[in-house]
Amino acid sequence: MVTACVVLGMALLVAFAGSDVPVVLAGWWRGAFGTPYNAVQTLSYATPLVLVALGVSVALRAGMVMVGAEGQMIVGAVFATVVLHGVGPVHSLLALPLGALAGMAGGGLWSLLSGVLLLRWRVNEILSALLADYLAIELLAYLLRTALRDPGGAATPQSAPLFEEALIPRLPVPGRLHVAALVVLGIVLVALWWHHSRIAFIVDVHGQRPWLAARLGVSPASIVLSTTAVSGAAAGLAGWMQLAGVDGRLHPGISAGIGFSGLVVAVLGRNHPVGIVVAAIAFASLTTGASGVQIATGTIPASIGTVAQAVLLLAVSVAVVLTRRNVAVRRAQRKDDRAVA
Amino acid sequence: MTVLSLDFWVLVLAGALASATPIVLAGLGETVLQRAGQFNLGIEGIMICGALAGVLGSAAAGPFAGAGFGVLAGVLLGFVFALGCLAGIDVVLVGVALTMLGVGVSTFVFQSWVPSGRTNLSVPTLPAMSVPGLSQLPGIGPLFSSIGVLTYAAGALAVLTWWVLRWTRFGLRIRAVGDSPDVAAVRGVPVSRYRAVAALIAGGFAGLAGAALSLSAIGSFSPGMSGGRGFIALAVVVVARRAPLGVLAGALLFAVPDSLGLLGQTRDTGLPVEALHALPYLVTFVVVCFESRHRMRLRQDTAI
Amino acid sequence: TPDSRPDRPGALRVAIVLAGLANDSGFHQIGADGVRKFQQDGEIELQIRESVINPVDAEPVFRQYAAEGYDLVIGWGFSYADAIFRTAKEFPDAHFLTTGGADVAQKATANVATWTYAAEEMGFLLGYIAGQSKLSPVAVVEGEKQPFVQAQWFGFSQGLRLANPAAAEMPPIYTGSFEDAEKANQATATRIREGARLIAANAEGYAPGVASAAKTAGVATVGLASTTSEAAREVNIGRVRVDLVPLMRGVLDRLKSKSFAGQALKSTLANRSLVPSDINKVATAPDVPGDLDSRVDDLVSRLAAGKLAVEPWTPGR
Amino acid sequence: MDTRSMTTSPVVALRAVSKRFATVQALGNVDLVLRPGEVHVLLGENGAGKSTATKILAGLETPDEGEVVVDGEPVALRARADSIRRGVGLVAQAGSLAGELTLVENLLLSHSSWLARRRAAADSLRRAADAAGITLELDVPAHALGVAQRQLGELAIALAQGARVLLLDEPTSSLGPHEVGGLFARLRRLAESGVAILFITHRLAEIRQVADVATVLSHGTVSLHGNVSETDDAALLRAMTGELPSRTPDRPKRTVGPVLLRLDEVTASGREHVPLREVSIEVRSGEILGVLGVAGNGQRTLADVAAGVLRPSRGSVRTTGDVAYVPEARSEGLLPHMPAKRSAVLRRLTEPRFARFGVLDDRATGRFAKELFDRHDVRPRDPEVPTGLLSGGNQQKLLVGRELDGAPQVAVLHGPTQGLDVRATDAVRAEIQRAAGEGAAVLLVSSDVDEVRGLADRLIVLFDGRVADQFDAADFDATRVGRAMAGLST
Ligand SMILES: Nc1ncnc2c1ncn2[C@@H]1O[C@H](COP(=O)(O)OP(=O)(O)OP(=O)(O)O)[C@@H](O)[C@H]1O
Ligand SMILES: Nc1ncnc2c1ncn2[C@@H]1O[C@H](COP(=O)(O)OP(=O)(O)OP(=O)(O)O)[C@@H](O)[C@H]1O
Ligand SMILES: [Mg+2]
Ligand SMILES: [Mg+2]
Repeated sequence: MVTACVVLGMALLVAFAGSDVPVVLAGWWRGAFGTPYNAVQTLSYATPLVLVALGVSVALRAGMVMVGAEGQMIVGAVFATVVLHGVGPVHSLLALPLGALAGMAGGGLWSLLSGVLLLRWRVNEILSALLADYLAIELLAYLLRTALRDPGGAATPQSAPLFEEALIPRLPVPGRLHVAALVVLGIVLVALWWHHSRIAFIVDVHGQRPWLAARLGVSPASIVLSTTAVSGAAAGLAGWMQLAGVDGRLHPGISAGIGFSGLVVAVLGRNHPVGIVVAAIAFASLTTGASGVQIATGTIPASIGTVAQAVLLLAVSVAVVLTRRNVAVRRAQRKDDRAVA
Repeated sequence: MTVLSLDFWVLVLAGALASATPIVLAGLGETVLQRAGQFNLGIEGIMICGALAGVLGSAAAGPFAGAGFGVLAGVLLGFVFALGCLAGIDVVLVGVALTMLGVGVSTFVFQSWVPSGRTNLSVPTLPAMSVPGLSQLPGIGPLFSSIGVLTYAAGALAVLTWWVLRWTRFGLRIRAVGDSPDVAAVRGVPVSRYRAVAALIAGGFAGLAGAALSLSAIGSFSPGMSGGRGFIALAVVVVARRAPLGVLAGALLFAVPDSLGLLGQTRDTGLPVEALHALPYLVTFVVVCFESRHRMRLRQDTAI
Repeated sequence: TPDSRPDRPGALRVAIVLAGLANDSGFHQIGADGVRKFQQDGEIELQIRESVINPVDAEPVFRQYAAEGYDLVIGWGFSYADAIFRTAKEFPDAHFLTTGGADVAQKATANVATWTYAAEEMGFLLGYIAGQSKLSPVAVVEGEKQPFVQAQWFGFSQGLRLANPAAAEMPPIYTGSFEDAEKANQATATRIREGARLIAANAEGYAPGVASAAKTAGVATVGLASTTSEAAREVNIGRVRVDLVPLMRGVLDRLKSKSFAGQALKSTLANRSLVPSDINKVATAPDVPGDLDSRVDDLVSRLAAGKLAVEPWTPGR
Repeated sequence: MDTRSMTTSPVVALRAVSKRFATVQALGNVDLVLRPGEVHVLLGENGAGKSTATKILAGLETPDEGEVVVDGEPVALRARADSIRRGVGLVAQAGSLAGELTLVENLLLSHSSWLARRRAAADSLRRAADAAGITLELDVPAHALGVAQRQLGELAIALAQGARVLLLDEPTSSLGPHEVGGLFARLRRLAESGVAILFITHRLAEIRQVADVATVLSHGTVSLHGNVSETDDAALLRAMTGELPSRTPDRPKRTVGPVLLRLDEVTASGREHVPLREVSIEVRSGEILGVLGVAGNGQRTLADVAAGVLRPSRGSVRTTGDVAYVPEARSEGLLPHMPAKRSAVLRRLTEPRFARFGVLDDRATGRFAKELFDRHDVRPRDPEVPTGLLSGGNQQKLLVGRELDGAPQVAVLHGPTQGLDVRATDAVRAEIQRAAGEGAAVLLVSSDVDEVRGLADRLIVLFDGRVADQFDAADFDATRVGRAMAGLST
């Protein structure tokens, strides 16, 4: 019923704007997957989302809602910029790992702010992470206006471009997918293992009944700190990837809402690595598809693109809910049949 | 006038009162919703729609009708929130979708109403009143000389919300639903209905908060005018530990340093402007840390 | 609607990508208005894409338009330059126009024209207009502290001093957001309570907040658009607008004559692409002279003749 | 008594009701008739379907087949509110107090007035409690109360609501004899005033004190129905289990070894209202220390501290070796939303057999759970059922089985037999004996005085968070214990 209502509302808005739904959907498809470039572009959008979401999901399983990925990405990118500018042009075999490590260190440290405060004084982690996000934004603005300012003199705040060797090489595909996407793929595989691992289950247990996990010899401190650090490092790594793989220099929009969307993707993918990959691609297609909608219809203003994104998000979520319900029912039926037999 | 002068602080506080108002309003609604066991990441989207509805309403029938329109727009989006949750979608997703929806719809309507080249609407704003007696006081008088009606309303609504949550069956039921839906169901509370009502209330409050933004002083709409206040309201509810009167305190805890960060730029503080902008977040952070620590000291034992 | 069928076959197809809304009365509207005129004349087929805030998001959009065979793709946002240059390399046959600071001027390539504006001059003229009102003290209320903004207010001080050496200037307040009208309102009200008689600001999203606070207190403003709000019409003396049309005229002509190559465009007072606009006679600024237009003309010609120079802003100042 | 059931017409009844959950036929063709003035006891093993029948009467579940009849009319109860409106009060087995609210506020949840008149509600609650011989703390949030106090509170609320039908699902499972006595007197009085009462218990002794009619469920069907006065325990037991349970084994001789659990001057404030104050105890290997006391005198905090779940603010706790813990609220030791096998494996999780290359081996945990379920008779034997959907007694069996399996050196057991049927109770008691026999130091906290007396070697009595008295089991003296529990001893 919700979908019906919302789709109706959406259709009304679109009709109001003078176009019709099939054209919009076709445009969305074309923008997101219609050409090899567009499809690659969607993947390239999805890459940092996957990374952030995987990190967030680790913390979510321990019972912590991580809204700090945005700030962690920023601090990760700042660390990477400082380190890379600091060492100057070196071989890419050195520059790439250095950047990645710096990003992870920055993100991890920033996330530990929330982790340590949660452990030490039980400061609500949602609150501390949200505040840390704002602090990171101001920190970035300050650095871009002062120490990290582009000496070339730009109209907007930005750092000098990274040296060539520090940039992540692109894959030989149309579109801007870089080599680090393969690293993310590797991380997905690791996450798949972790998702089913015993230690992940212990993290789940901690999320629900901390004393039971503690009795297995895994202290709350180690779980809280390690899961926050992992989620922060993932976000920081994503920050480096945006910096060295996409933007080429530090600027205020480096995190571009990815941290926030990463949380959405983690929830949409229900913490499962495969679910997260699918959800990330779906979420990325909301953005890339919007261009297609605009080109297809020509008349629809950007604001309707935003509305379309919201409606698609709701529709996808409802689809997820319905699929899960179906699966559960079918499983029960199968068991029933077995019981009868 | 230095940073230490009374006049300066009167200015800071006057600014804080005004900027705390929408945060208090949105925070109160969110408090009710969170007491019912849910939370809405979509306040931002509702607020911006409320701001636009407020302007359109005020243009049509005066500022008070505008405030009503804001509430109405909020209730409508609250309805979408309730529907989404009833359909079984995770609240995080519904909230995010609602933010997108609110931003998209309000921008679209605004662009249709005021296309390029047309002059933006200016509508009558809500009146401000002085507090009799207090406004005559020397020194701090100006602080009370002109306070917007919605600022008074925010204070009154905070008390009302507190009263409803504590002294009515409705409030107790909302709290029971949030505490444990299963248990509430056993006690005969229709859980979904109460959650839906809480979502409508939260929406209405957020819509009113939006109207407060556009109708308290400005009388015009601009698409980015909610400026992240929806998220601040969420944070304030956490700081307030979901207590309505705590929301008053939490909003001021944020708004005073916020106002100070703005006005501090007029004095020679030697601080970079970003540090001043970061002030409200920093102060909130520090206060919350101390408060949490204090709370932990009170209960000396720690569960493992 | 931002799109209409071309009146003439063979009209140029132009796409403009904005980092904000086309009706924001500010920077993005400048870009949109600059091409819309040619659309209305039937000279071009136009598509406007709004609110592409991040350069990361903009790049595929540029690319899409280039791939669709648009004759000119305009990236109208200050941080788009890198993305435009990258796209342009992939589409050597397509033509692009990018915006940026002083840095982009040197970077124009065979298929990328660049545009920037003399922020100091814009501020200078605005300051000159402000000074003509004889109002003092003057306070600046602004959004984010960014280089192009700082340059503008640096020029503003010079213009103000030139027109009214006695004018006192209060340090600017940066609210931290170009959108937040409420904070701008609060900052303006505060400045007025501290004695400011003239508020200088820009026609950005926050402008309605400035206008309403000024109107409530009966104080004049400068720098707002008259479309900002009705309140702005009642208090705003005038502003300096970028008129993109003359420059765009040249770009389109060269496109048609197939001589498009690496121009570095700059809107300046001298080339009449920075023009005084929205000049109002308002009650809050009674002393604005009736012959403001001719005084401005005079100023511009003195600048053009090199009799007067605006000191450029340097970062880190 | 006998004639009444003939003459009065039923208030509510189940007529040929069947209810099936995914794999379990919880009820099959069940008839259950509640008449005014009658206390109707519902018996059955764990998982027999008692709670399900109650929930259907209360409007919390809908029958697959058959109907609910109220005042002779078949009705469709779609929600709990429907049955509240018809005067059906419920004390649910899993507890139905909103933890954030006080008892008074919980009462007000289903009041007819939209205003929360706390004073009046508190008065009526206190009156109901006094009449039933219950003392309550009215002004603390329910989550600060122990399970026993919550049960009493729920009863008082149900009584204060003045329902004409009372459904009581194991209301006495964690209450001591004193509280039960007062309660039964009150129930009888209520019955005489015309209220129909359905009462579920596993304690056969309670039946004769209070009930008129008995229905026994076995695997979801009615296996016996009749007047209590006309049946004997053996018949009831046979109807429940199909056989007679073995007697509790006599206390075996055990060798007492070194101290494995020691609390020194421990002061701690847990979630309970009453903090623990300077408590010192020692439990040796092979020894069972029983803890008695009126519910809410620090037992829960003591158990939490001894098990290492709560860190004391002063004093020290020393344990040697593996600690088993059965917390008072069973769900705290389980993972309600996860498959039962996950809850089952929790204690052994780190053993190598449960993981391959670090991946949790779901088949191995399933096998393990199945064995555990076999050994401890957890029903259904389905390791995939979400833990929270097992019947209360089966959750308890799972928990106790998991904790006592594999020779723990220290065992802290808080109400280990609450909610268990006769057979399972015997099995658990034997299990406790066995653990102690194998050298465990057992701290047994229970409201069941007979249980503690039967199992423990030494006893302590807690009052107001302090040890009010302590003695050997051989010196057990009911008056002395009663005085200590009432805080009268010095
Ligand atoms: N109002 C109540 N009355 C009686 N028992 C209760 C009440 N509330 C909770 N309990 C019991 O206390 C135990 C813990 O309850 P609690 O609500 O803390 O669980 P929880 O940790 O929130 O579980 P979950 O994570 O599954 O929601 C459970 O065994 C439950 O049955
Ligand atoms: N919601 C449910 N989903 C699946 N199975 C359920 C559900 N509720 C109960 N069951 C199953 O139905 C059967 C009957 O459960 P019920 O709770 O009625 O037993 P009971 O007689 O109250 O047992 P106990 O004495 O242990 O409380 C059990 O096997 C239980 O696991
Ligand atoms: Mg719970
Ligand atoms: Mg039961």
